[in-house]
Amino acid sequence: MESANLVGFGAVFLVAVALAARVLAAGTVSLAKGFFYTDALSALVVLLTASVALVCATYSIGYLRDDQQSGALGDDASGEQIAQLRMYYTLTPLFVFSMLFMAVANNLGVMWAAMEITTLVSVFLVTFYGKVTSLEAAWKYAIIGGVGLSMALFGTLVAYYAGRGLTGSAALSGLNWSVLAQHAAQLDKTSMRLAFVLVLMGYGTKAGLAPMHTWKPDAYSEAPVPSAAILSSALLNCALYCLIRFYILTSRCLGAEYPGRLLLLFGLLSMGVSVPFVLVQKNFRRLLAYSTIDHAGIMAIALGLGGALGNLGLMLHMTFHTIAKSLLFLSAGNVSQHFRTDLFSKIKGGVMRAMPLTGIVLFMAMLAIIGMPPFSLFQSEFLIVRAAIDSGHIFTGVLFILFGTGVFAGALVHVGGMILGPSGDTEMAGRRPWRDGSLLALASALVVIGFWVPAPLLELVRQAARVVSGQ
Amino acid sequence: MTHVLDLQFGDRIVTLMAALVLVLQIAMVTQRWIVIHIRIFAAQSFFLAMIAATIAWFNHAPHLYVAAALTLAVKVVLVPLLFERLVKRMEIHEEIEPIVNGPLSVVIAGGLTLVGYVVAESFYRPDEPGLGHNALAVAVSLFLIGFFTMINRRKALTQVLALLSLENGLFLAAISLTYGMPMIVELGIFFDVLVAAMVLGILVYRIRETFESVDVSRLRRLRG
Amino acid sequence: MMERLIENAAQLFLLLALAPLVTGVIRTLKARLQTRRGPGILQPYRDLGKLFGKGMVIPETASWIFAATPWVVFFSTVLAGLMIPMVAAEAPLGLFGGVLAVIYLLGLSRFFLALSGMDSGSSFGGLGSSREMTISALAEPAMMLAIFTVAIGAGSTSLTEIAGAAIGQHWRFLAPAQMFAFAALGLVLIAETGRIPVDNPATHLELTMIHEAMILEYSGPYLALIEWAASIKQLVLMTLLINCFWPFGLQPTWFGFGALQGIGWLLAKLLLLSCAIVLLETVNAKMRLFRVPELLAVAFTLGSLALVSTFLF
Amino acid sequence: MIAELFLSGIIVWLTGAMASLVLWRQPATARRVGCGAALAGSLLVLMGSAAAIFSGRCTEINLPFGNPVFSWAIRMDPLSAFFNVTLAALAAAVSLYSFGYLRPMEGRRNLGAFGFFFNLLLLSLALVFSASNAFFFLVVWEVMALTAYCLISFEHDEKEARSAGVLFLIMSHAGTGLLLIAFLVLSSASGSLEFSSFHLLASRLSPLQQGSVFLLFLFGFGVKAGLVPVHIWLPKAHPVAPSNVSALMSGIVIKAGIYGMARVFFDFYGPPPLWMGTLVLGLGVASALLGVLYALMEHDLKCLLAWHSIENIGIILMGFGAAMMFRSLGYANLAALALIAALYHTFNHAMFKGLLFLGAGSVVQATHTRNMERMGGLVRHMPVTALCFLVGAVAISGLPPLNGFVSEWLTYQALLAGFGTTHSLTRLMFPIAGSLLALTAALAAACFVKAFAIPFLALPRSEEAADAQEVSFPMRAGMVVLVLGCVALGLGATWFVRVFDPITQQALGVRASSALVMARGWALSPGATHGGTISTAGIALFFLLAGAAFALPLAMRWRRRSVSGPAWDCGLPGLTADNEYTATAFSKPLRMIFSALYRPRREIQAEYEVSPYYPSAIRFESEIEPTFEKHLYDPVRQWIMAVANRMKGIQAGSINLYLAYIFITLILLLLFGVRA
Repeated sequence: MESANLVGFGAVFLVAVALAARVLAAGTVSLAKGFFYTDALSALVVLLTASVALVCATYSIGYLRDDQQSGALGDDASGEQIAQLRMYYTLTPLFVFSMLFMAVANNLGVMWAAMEITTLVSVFLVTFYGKVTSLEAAWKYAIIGGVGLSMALFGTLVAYYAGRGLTGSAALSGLNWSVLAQHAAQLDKTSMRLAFVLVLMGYGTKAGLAPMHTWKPDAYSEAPVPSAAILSSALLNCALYCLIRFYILTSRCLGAEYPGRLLLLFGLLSMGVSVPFVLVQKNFRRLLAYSTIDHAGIMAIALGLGGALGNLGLMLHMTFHTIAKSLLFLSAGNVSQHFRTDLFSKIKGGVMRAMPLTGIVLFMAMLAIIGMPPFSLFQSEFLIVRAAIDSGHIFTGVLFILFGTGVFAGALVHVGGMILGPSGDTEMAGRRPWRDGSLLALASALVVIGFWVPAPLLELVRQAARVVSGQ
Repeated sequence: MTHVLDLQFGDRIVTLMAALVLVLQIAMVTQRWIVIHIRIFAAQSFFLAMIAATIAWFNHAPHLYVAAALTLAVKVVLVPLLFERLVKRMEIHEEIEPIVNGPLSVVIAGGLTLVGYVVAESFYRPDEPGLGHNALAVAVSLFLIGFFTMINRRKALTQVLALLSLENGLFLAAISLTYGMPMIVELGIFFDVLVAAMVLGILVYRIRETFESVDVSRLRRLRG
Repeated sequence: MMERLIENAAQLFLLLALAPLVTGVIRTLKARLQTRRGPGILQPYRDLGKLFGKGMVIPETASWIFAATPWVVFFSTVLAGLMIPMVAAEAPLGLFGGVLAVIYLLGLSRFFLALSGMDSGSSFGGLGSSREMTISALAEPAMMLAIFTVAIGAGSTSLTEIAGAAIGQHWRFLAPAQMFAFAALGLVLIAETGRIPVDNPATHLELTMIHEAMILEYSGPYLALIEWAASIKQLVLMTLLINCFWPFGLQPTWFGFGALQGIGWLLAKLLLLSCAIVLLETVNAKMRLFRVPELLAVAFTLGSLALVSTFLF
Repeated sequence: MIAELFLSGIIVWLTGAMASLVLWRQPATARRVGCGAALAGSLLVLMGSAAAIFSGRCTEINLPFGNPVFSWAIRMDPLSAFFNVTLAALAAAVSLYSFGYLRPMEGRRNLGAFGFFFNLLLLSLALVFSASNAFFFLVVWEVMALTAYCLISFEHDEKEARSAGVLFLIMSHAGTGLLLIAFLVLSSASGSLEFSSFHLLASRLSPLQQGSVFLLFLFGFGVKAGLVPVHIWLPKAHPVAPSNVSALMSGIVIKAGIYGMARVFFDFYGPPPLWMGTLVLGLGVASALLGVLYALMEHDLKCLLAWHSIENIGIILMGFGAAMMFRSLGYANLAALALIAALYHTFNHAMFKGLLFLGAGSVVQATHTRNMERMGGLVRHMPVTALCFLVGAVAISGLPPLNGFVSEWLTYQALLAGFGTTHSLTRLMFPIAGSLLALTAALAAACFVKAFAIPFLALPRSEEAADAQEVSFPMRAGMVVLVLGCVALGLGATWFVRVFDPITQQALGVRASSALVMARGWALSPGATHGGTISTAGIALFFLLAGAAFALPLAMRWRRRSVSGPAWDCGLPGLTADNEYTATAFSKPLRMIFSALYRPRREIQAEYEVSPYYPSAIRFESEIEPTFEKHLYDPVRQWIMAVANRMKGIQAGSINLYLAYIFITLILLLLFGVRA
């Protein structure tokens, strides 16, 4: 199963790269009579998803083996373990597949359906360990996600209604992005207003924008680490992807003002909400979850600010955040597996001593995620704040900085306190090729990308930004 | 048999049934027995199917028959059966105490209906012929009331039911606004609803297993 | 160039010769005022001579700082002395520095004196150093304010300039600003030279002494150097005071008959100032150490009054 | 040529960092490589930037890395070059010192990592001083903070090292936030991030923007510089770092804040409104006075030095403030004088504070304690260290003829000249500031009498002090280099002021040095027509001649007549260390006089056996109140934490509640969001 997974994800990754190349060459790619439609934006999302999936697949091999030994998967005799593993290795590809499908689907309804499937699948990944808490987390995730997605569906539907004049209602193409995007200007204004609100709240729930964010800390802290990493980086991108699609429609129909203001509202709210929880957090995987909420807010703000700068910042941030956050989750996973706890109070410090590589990587990733140069997230956040101030949203910019500093302080105090210091009596960690390998790969990517973004990737990002700003 | 082709007539019928659906939804808000709750849901779904069929008949939108049939199959037969079995399996038919008491919740439901109309009002276009425009109002109200029921319930199963009734609202909106979505999308959506119902059912069952109850208000370990 | 050397030599001689005399005069006057006979005006010379003749005891615990200090103190005081106008308005070493340099050179000597006080390791030395540094630190702002007032009047910190600016106008010192500044500087002078009511140069009473406590371990030639430097410092500060505020009889140059006249004026003014000091010392008792800040606060207030009044009038 | 030297220095640092990181398994090699690279790089950068100053031109270099979205470019104008010279001069000495200082750490600490961060710190500093656009500046600025943090928390087994590091990084990041906003406001006005496009730009903004941008910059840079009231991290962070790092931190890292202010106040701003200069002058006075007053109460040698950094930053800011006021009043020459005073003091402080921290490092290494009360008598065992420390002490106390005196004298002259420049009440600021500067200097002298006498003189107060050994050769060499620096800057003042001509030319359009130098380079004058003069060289010459002519021969003669005996011990059986005056006792009078500020708390516990007249043991402890923490920072922090804790109720775990959030939001948006 392991090897099958690995090979599969490797293949998917290659396909994704090929797709990105095609898109860079051709601009847009569409297949199956326009059922599949890919522009730079979807190509970027696909690429990021595929790469995260590959790394996590590599990591999860070592991770699950460790779980097997430690008996976290139930006893081997009664075949529980093998059942668990089978479940994991079936669900994860399904999960990733539905995300990729979502990204390349042309039809907004199909996009929605794929999104729903990601939820249903990931619910089972959250219940993976079958603990009391994981069930609770799964329940909250399922219910809130379900509500959110039904709102999104409602929105999609209203959007369809808004476009009914232009296209045959029965025809499949009525919900096709490629069609709607062309006639965006003629869409029915009032319906689009309603549609955007519903969609924003719906996909915002998946993206974890406050106040729909409440399921996130629970799900992330209960899911197995690789799944949590995918959830927090790739799935976030996908949810934002859906939002962006509708944002484009709405802004072309109503002008950027209306959706922009709503997005800024939710974005600032999410950033603000995440601050106190980071400051007084006791559990480091929940802390990471709140940081993801924070970053969802940041990207929503970037989208809301719009403009060339804002959109470029958004796409760069999406890319950088995917790398840094998945690295952060994976290294944190090492820690929680080694120390058998997620609580700061249990880990007095000394991670750097007990597990040097993980400690350093975790510290790097944490610094990157809280926007410390030379790591690249600073660049995108710089762009976003610049976009805010250039477009006269001084207040937004100031709040952005303020909340950013709050998260910085909290994360630094907690995670720093966990990593540094004397290691006490915890035993040194052994060598873990699978996990260390994937960590090192991601970490080097994180460092390199801070100084040098490969030209094709940068070009892809720029084109994606252009898709959003609509030139 | 002329009036059978009369849009006016069709509109009346649709509106009437929509009203019935709404009433059932409010009834669900106050309902205290799970089994009956399920049955009400079934009935509601049945009327939805009927609405779909009517619209299909009067607007000559054949694919809505499919939608109607699917609704019948999934929401009137399959899901209720599934849930009733679940209820039997877990022998939970004891009363469920809502967070907001009955009368007040009915009042709230009424208020939400009002909101529904306020929202739908901006969509009302007398110039356009066609039926069930005020069905949108009902749809939004269904959605909101279903949502409210989810907040109001403590039992996992009833939350699921509320979620499904909320999706009924969506369905109503779909058929009345746009005479249904593109076929493939509809299929996808029905499939999703089915899967969602099953997933949630399984979750409810496992929660029952681990917590010895399905009281979600006890699921409060994860905080902060 | 040659003139410069002569000027310097002359003023150097004057400093070295005059300083003990001033001390002697003050002591005698004081004694007379207290109806004692007193040791006689020339006693300080005798003391110095005797001390230079004696051997000395170096504490075992002391380091080279102890040996270096007397020289640093002596030289920096003398250098400061060469930077002020005594007889001629032109300070012989005016080029090397103005009033700021004078203050900081005295600061240098104080710094090393305090170090040597701590060097021997006896608790008196530490006590003296601590008090000396505290008091001088508190005296500093008042002194600087007064100096600024004068310097602003002259538009320069060069003492030559200051004295030169004062020369023409004999009654300028009646201006309120000048008066306040004079009073402030006078108080500072008392604090700096360790006179009653701040310190008692005559006492070796353990708990009250300040300056004496610092040099308690010194003996023989080193003690002589320090004592001499102390009296030179006193002379320097007094001259600074009088020549900045009443430059009567300051000569344009050191040469010719005028010089004698200038010296005469200088002596007269010093005598006057000494009388004032003696009076002050006799009518006052020594203050407790923690009353001294109040005195210096008064000085500071006077200094700022001086400033404000240059601003007003 | 300039570019090549500078870049090669940068590259040497970079490779040194990487190499020592790779070699971390062989401590000795890592140490040699790390320090060697640091030294070589410093020398190269020193040459390059010195050449840049004298060329007076502006060198532009585009760095090869970076991505197309942002440009990573270097622009070295005289101001940058000056700060780079300061950096390189200090860094050379410190790296020389580190050869010896790090050796005992071999095997106990990861010297590879140390070399990595040490070189990176130097690298980022050099780039901070010469970044050509706001983005690159902020990046290297934060990298500098980050590496500094890693070096502060290098010995992260000690709790205080960790907490101090975190405090430093958080405060500096908050400061960076202010800078970010300020820079972006400028860039939105100019449409570009290039510093060259900001030239005189700030003065064209609306008064409100101008003022707020100014305040943002002032406090954003002030955090790094240790400006009161945002200084609280400094006395915590500098002492816990390894001493060679402390030397860099106090010597040059806080100067990054000064550089930023200089860049903003004299490049981005034209003649600023008067209140800005007044504010800077006032804050300078406050920093200087509070810095020295708190320094006096410290018994931890390195804390004491750290507080003095705040004091000296204050003195530098006085110069800046005066210069800004002169600018707004239209006196270019006086502005040049004040600016020269400030920058001169910047360089001086780098020299003597670096020297003092290196000295303190040697002492701490020899005695294994930072507490002065446990030292004493070190002058015998460590003569070289003692002499170096004494020179540093004299220099920082502003006593002639060393460099501290020169820059303070220039500051006095500037302040004195200020009185005549205006007729408004503000002119009283100048003499008041001057007199407070005098107070500061005098208190500093008092403080350094303590700081030298207690550790180095009299009897050792502990075993460690008693058998301390002189430090290794490289350490002594490093200190001696800085001693020479202090002396040269003191005696060569009239030569050194010429260095500032390109800077004042660039900032204020005047070349002041010709007016400042008098008497064929022997004397320095404030440039006014009959300002006073000063000749440190002359003073030094006088001391030399007099010493040679009288002191030496006479001392020889008297030595024959001198015997050595015990010091007066009041008749007690022999003088012991217990009889000595302690640091606490030394600063007691000031503690009582300024008790309104210190709020001292003292506690005396005595145990008696027979009668209350014969205590068998007495325990005395006295501490002063950290005013700013207690009244400014703690309340804010506690408030934030209280709010945060209350907000945890949001995530109370009830799914009904969570759904309610979404529901209410939805209703609100439907009612108010949708309907146009």
